[in-house]
Amino acid sequence: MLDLLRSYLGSTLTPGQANNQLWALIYVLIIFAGVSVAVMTMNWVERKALAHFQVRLGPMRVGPHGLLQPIADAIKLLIKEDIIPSEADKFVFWIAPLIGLLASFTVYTVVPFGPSQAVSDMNIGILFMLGVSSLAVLGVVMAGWASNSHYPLIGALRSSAQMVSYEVAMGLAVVSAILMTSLHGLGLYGVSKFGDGTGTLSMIGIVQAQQEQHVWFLFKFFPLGFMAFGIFAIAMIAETNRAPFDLPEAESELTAGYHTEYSGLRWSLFMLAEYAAMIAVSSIAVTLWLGGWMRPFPNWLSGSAWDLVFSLFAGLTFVALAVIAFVGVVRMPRHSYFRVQTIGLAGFGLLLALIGILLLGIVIGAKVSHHDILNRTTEGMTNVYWFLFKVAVFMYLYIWYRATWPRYRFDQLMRVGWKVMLPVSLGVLIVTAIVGVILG
Amino acid sequence: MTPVATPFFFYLLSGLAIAGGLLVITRRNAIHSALALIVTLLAIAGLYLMLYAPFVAGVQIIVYAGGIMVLFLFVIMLVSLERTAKERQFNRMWPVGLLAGCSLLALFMSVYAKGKGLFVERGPQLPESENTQQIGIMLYGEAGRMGQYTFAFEIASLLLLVAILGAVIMAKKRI
Amino acid sequence: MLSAKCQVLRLMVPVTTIHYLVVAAALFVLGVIGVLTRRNVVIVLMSIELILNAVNLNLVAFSRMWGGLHGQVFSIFVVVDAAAEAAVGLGILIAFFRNNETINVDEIDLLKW
Amino acid sequence: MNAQADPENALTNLDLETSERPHLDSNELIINMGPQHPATHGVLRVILRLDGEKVLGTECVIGYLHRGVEKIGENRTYTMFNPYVDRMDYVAAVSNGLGYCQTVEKLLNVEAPPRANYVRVILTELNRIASHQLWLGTHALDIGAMTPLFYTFRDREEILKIFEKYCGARLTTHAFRIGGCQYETYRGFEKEVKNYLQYLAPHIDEYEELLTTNRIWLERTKKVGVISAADAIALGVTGPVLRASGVKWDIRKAQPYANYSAFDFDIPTGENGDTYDRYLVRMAEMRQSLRIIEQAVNGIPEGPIMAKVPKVIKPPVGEVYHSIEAPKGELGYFIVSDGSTQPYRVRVRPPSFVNLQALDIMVRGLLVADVVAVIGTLDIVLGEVDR
Repeated sequence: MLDLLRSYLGSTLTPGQANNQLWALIYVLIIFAGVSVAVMTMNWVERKALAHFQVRLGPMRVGPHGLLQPIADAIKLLIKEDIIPSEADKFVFWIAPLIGLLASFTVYTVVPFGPSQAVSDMNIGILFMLGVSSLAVLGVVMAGWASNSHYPLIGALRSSAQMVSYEVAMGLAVVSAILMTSLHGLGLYGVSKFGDGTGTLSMIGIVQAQQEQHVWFLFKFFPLGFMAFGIFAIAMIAETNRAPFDLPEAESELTAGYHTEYSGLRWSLFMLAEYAAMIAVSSIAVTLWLGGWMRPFPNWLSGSAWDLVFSLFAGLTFVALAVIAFVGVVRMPRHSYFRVQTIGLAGFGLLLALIGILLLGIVIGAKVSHHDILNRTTEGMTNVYWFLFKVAVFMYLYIWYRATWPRYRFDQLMRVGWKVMLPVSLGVLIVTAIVGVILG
Repeated sequence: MTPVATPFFFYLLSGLAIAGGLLVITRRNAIHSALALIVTLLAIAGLYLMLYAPFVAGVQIIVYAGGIMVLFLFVIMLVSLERTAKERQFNRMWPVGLLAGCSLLALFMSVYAKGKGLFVERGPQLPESENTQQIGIMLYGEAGRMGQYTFAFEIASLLLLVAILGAVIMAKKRI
Repeated sequence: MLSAKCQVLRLMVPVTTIHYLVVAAALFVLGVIGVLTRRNVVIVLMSIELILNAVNLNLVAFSRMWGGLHGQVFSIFVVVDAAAEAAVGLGILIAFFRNNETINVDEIDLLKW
Repeated sequence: MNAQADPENALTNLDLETSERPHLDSNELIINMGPQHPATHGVLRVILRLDGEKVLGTECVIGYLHRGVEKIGENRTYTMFNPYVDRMDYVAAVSNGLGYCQTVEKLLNVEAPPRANYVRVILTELNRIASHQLWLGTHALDIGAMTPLFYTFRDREEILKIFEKYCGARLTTHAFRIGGCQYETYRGFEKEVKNYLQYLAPHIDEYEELLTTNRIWLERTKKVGVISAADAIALGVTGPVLRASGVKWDIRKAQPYANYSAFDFDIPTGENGDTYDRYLVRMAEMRQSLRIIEQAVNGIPEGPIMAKVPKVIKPPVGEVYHSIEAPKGELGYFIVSDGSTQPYRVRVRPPSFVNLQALDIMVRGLLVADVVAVIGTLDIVLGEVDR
């Protein structure tokens, strides 16, 4: 077992590159479980955060502070009657949510959580991600069509038009980031690690390019990086059908859009796919512009001391969450009704604290003993933590947008997509190329 | 990375592709045909990956499965086909068509059978990791030189422009 | 266990270029039959996509065989062409359907309405 | 709008003139919005004829909430009918009661005492604020902004608490009686109302902060559902919808009732008659209501709260029409008395019903999403439309 661990931890390659099928399988399982848990957490966080934006409490009954609410929801959805309309196209109706789910989960095979913490590093990583995530629209379209009802059909038409339109601007923004990987500060047609002035499409390669150039692409060629990132950040909300671009499921207009006729488990698959896609596109944005797994301020606060400080963050986050939980325990009403909840919350806090202490222990242990495995674990943990931290910021932004903005109208959405985003992203791409060639 | 279980995946993917193709031309409902075509396209993308052509596979997924097929589905939904689905699906010339197809297949097979020795693996295999870069260089050129296909690439972009204009004009409300 | 399975699979015939060519030929023939026999224009267009894909598969297989990239580059051009063809074809189809309420090839037998 | 249209044949009445080839266009679609739909504010059914997403015509089918309030009025005594009117516009029940009581008072030739009038004004204006808050929340929700709904409901709750303390009911208050108010104000009433004024003013700013300059809100509401002043007058549209088109018509100023002439307030008007102007007008009206309440609660006189009214109300033979400015527009009551204890005929002129007529001309040529916005901006209450 230890050998197995060592065989993995000793490797600086991803399981896919190292052709290590067992580890690849374990990775796939970890990611699948992790994404599912993340979606559940996101569900809870969204409900609570949205509630607090809106001067209410959100779920409070199921578990302390509604912590078990996602599980209760999941159980409810699982045991709910699964209704298939009699006039629906049964097979397509049945397979549509699976396609959406498949598309949004397949993307995770190339998400680089760290330099070697990815299932595989594909040569065409970003292309693969964009392509596969664009398949999600098929699930939506099929669901809308198969329901054989007006509202889902309109929802499906809207979403296919919307996703195809925003994919264009999104793709161009991505291209300008890829272009930056090749513009290396080596002057005209300089030779870089990636060959003769050519960049890379590999997700890990993109982050490594940022590492080598000592700049997050967000800040490169200011403000071009910002603009490309902004376009991507807007387009990715439209791609995932979230507010303020949630027209395909606009409840006040189309009742529930493409999944109006869905219920129970199938409906929950759509939700799972939507949230998984949100996390996936956020991780694309993080990889392309926010330096992927790199910790903040690698230039400004450099040195091994700062490295240590930033690697402590992972444990400290859990400890902070544990402290919040314990504050919640203290503030629980002293009444026998709340005893179980108080104990549950305390247990949860304890769990968080234990994880936090474990993580801190690994970091400190590595610092003290300089053991190889501990060192590599610390490194991997820190990388994954910062990656997830950045993704979590995006997730919070999604909630924030939803609480703040009204919904766009369809023609306005299209106008923004084609008349604003597309020209701007084209312009950014061209200017990036020119600036890159001039400045190198 | 060395591929695993190549024959297995080859037969799986090609089986999927051919089954999808069969469904495309036999389904009564155009949506089902389109879905079968998507299966075929994705299977072919897999075959490209097995042929060490990852960039083409990516293009296949993005452009075909994500773009063209969505367009197809969109159009099929716009022209509601309930009536068409109830009608006769094959035209009166179907035996001729079938015959032509079968003879074409026979022709191919005989050519392959005769020329078996021609199709062997040869030539240096480019590393997969540089596939995209090499294609990029061929399309755009490198170090100030025009690539081999730069001119053709520009023409292709012109073709797309014309196609966009044509499609927009065609789809306009009243021509 | 896993490796044993791999061994079994490796015992099968190695996949060579001709395997791909046979698949491509099958798809091509299916496409041709579809174009020749179906009445629904949308399905005819989809059959054309099948044909183009068969061609692409051939190109990529040959590119692999010769070790060059020209086939792959050419297949990208074919994809571009397919996109243009689909856009224009479907545009015509929409315009036609709007005027005539039919998308059967048999009934599209006049040049002007 | 054919109010009495047979729902089965409703589609045949749909106006087809807007399309050149009514039966050939492949994109045309007929959609049934409602009666069970999250954005129709109750059980309104709108049949939409769409070209893609563009609205070619609409037809409202109403009557799903018809309870025959007017007919009930003929079978109840004047006093007994009073609670029924609360059930028409249930979000502005106090205004409904005020209109009815004043109409009967006019018929009886009775004047409510000044103190009663002040209390009436305070409660009615509070109710106007509550109604506008509910409108704002649901309207914003229809356009996709979730958060204002919770803000407005938080603040509306305080108004409902005042109502509950005053008369024991929160929604259908039955606050007024013919001849005045039944209840004297509770202890601390003035203080609570004043506190509420202090509390609400910054909160209205908060609503505005969320929406007034929000880009998406502007895009969704500007130039949407435009109705010209001439059209509005021709259709009999009243209330904020009329004022947003630039017509300065407010019954509180034009035909002052219940002591309104004593208060100093402005009539906010818009210019373009679009959804955004209606939004601004209603927001301004909330502020004006605060002004009125402040003046009323500061100047509330001592004295009786109920005029001398006979126990059994038997008005003289005759007919009377009286209208007040309800939150949604002109709320009029027409009562014919045959000298008995029961009205011979009661007819209500409900603002929602009349305003709903404007829906069709407001949404033609817009998109489905705008229909939702326009239904929201008309601020209809189906209880009042169907009665």
